[in-house]
Amino acid sequence: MRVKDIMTRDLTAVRENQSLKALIFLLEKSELSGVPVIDKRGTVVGFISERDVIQAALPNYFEMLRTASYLPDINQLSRRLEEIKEDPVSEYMVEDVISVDEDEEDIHVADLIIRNELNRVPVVDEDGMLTGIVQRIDLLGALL
Amino acid sequence: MRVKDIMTRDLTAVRENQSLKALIFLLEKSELSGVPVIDKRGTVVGFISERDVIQAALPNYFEMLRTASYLPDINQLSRRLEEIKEDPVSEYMVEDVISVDEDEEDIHVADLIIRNELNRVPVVDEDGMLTGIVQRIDLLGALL
Amino acid sequence: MILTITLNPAYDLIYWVKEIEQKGETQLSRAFRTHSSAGGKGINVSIYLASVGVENIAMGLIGGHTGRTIKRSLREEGIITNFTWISEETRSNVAILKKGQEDNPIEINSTGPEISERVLDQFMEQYETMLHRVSCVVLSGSLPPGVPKSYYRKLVEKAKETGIRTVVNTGGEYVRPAAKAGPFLIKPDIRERKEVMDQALTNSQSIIDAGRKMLDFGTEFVLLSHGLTGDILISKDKIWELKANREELTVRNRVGAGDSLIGGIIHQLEEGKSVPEAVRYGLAAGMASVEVYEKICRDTSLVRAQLEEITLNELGDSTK
Amino acid sequence: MILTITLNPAYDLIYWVKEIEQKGETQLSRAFRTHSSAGGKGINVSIYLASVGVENIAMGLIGGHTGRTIKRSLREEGIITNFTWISEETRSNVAILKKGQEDNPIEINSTGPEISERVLDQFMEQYETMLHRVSCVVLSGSLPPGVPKSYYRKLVEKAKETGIRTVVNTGGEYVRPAAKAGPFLIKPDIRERKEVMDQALTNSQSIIDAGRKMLDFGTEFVLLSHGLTGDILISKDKIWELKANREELTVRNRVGAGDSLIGGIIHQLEEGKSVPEAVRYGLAAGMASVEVYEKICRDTSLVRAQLEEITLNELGDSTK
Repeated sequence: MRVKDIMTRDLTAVRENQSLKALIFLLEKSELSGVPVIDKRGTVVGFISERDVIQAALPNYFEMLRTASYLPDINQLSRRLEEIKEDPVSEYMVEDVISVDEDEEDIHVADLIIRNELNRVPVVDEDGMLTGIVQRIDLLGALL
Repeated sequence: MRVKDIMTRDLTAVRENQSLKALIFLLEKSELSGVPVIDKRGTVVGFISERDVIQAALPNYFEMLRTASYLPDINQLSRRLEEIKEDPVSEYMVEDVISVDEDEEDIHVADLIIRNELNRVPVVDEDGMLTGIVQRIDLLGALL
Repeated sequence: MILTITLNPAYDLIYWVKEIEQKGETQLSRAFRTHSSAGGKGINVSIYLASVGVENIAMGLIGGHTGRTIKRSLREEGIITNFTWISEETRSNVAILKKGQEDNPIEINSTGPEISERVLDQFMEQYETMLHRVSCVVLSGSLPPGVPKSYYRKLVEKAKETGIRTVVNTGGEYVRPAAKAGPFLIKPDIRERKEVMDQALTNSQSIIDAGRKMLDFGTEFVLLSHGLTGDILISKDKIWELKANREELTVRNRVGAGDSLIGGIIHQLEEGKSVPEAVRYGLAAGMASVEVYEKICRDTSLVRAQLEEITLNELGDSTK
Repeated sequence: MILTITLNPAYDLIYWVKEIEQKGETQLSRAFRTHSSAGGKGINVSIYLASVGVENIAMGLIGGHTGRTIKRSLREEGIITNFTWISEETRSNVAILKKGQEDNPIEINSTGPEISERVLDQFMEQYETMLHRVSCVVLSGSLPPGVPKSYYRKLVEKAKETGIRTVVNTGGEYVRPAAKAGPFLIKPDIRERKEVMDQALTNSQSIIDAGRKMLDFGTEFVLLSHGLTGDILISKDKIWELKANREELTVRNRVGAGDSLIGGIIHQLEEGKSVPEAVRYGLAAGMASVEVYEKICRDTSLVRAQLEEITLNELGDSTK
């Protein structure tokens, strides 16, 4: 099987110039943990997830959590988020995005997803335009 | 905030004696990637996820994917799964399950989830009975 | 902790319309108000209980998009969910309330999907597990196709074995088997047919006779709320009559009134009230529910106002 | 690639009932058949197109549980989804078809949630991005509250700037602004009111006059499908009349017939057919849809059978 046989043809994405606030609204409504970031033409230019938002709000949050010595206050995180919520997503997205094309073998995506511990991989056409997404669950659905 | 303020009070779980087939039906319908395993009284005795099912079907699958030298055939996985689908989930679940109780601080769960790269952590009462689940998304929902 | 069972849930859609006009080839109407909510009688009881802060678990059979919608919306209400999944789509029921005729709604129900034995086995496993942590089980509504008519009897018996109170609210052919298991309280639903246990209900005496038949099986209380006379509550040795002043009720939506009644009773029993007092409160909760657009009245001050309109009288010894 | 726009989608629930009986305090009916599906006119066109293998993207505004259900069910149909989220719940529409009176259904629609400017800005951004990859845009149905009446004009103009064909299927007050932008094809929806562009439609001449008013703005084709006479297709220099034999149609469900018509036209245009031939096919698809219980007829052999019942005649020069 190929990517096109297992992908979800949903184009939910955020534009690079949209605010973190708009992103959070989208993640909440669509119940996704992360979405591709696209430019005006629909070309994938990045990926942004809830985790990136937390990282943005408190760059050393995960570090703090990892060191048992000090547990940060969650309110602190909420306050910082309030300050940056109008910033464009492009400032916080992961630019070096892993994507696949529709004709690739499903086993190759499985490899990518498992190797990189990804939940979702954007699918793009030859021009880099978003055409859908492969979710870890789609992959397993194909197996089970 | 405490766990009880952010948890999802959903008791979706699988009984230890149920088959992998029943588990797969449940995961598919409820759109969950994993569920707690309970005994007859509702005590949490394990956790099982899609990933464990794959591992069960092909114990060295992830290994194979990690070594670029050989990519396994997905059909092989489906065939093995067919052979073991009537086995009880207890044979393949993770027994050493990480859980929290309702009165713990949310920051402690955040720590657990992030440190262990978990998506979902069962919540149990003083008798070890399942009372709900904390999902990574609940945690972020509380922040955002 | 209360457990409610809804084996045939539905998503309820309520439309209030001014009129239904012939427009071209259709009788078209634009609703000026709509209300949608997870439904089915047990789920309605759960929603009532959650609204007054009584912790409860909703169990039953759900499937498809509508099943997911039901589960999500109960979660938002603060209800603990523990459903069993089926492969088919859960039904949606529709009520259309025409302005000025809100007391005579058009209701379109569908039967619901056929249930397999495998699903019932799965449900029973989950049910038995839940019996370890609840003090009262509410069994409400009809049974979907494929479920044996005697299924409520089995569920009541399992609960009784574990020493748990059961309250049954169902109608027609489901009443007798449930009564046979001897639940704590049974309220036959006689909205569609004024008959119970093969006994036509025409006056107080026939109601008391029907009630006695159910008590004979070990049922502790029978409530017959019917609109023929005052409502009647019957126990092994007493009979009470409850009279409500329904004349001044402004009917906005009858859907959920019977379930608010059951919810109100359980709410008060949890607070330690006697059964007759709890029933009186339940009737008030039912009446308050009729006066609001939403299915369930969440405002207890409206319930308390109705409570003053209800009198409770002991009629005498039920053994005579 | 086709793009369909549904700014006011709905989840459609269709119930077939034998009769509606007075039972106690309600007019109760148990449906003997139900059909539910994502709906709204543009979405119906998407479902039709997907059923015949025409790749298409569905855009529009969705919210809440019902919004999620719509998105999921379109995904299952193989339609590419790119919706804009709103905070409110998407509406559900109901059609009740009484046995023997399927040609005069009861339809209960609600208005749909009020749309904010912020949501429209977000939608427009997504729309402009999508224009880079489609060859035809279908704009169908009414606009929800909060959306300016002239919104279709804006959408048609944006598409035309990029050299993309537009097909508009809307009624009442939305017709004139859309026509002003000069779409490729416009089919005014006159099921509710036999009037368009302030012109009452009483006979062929009045239909042609109304059509000309739309052509004056740069519209290339106007289709008036109305049931008064034969259906009429008007271009700048020609008029065609299409006559269908509707007498022998067994009406099972009219919902979606108009959308199958639009879907059929686009399907045939994609296959390289001329506009009049495509319209003839569209009419056949619409008629086939009426004869099946499902909203959309997925069986092309039924469409081909209807096609033989439709004649296409050139009436003459439209400039006279």
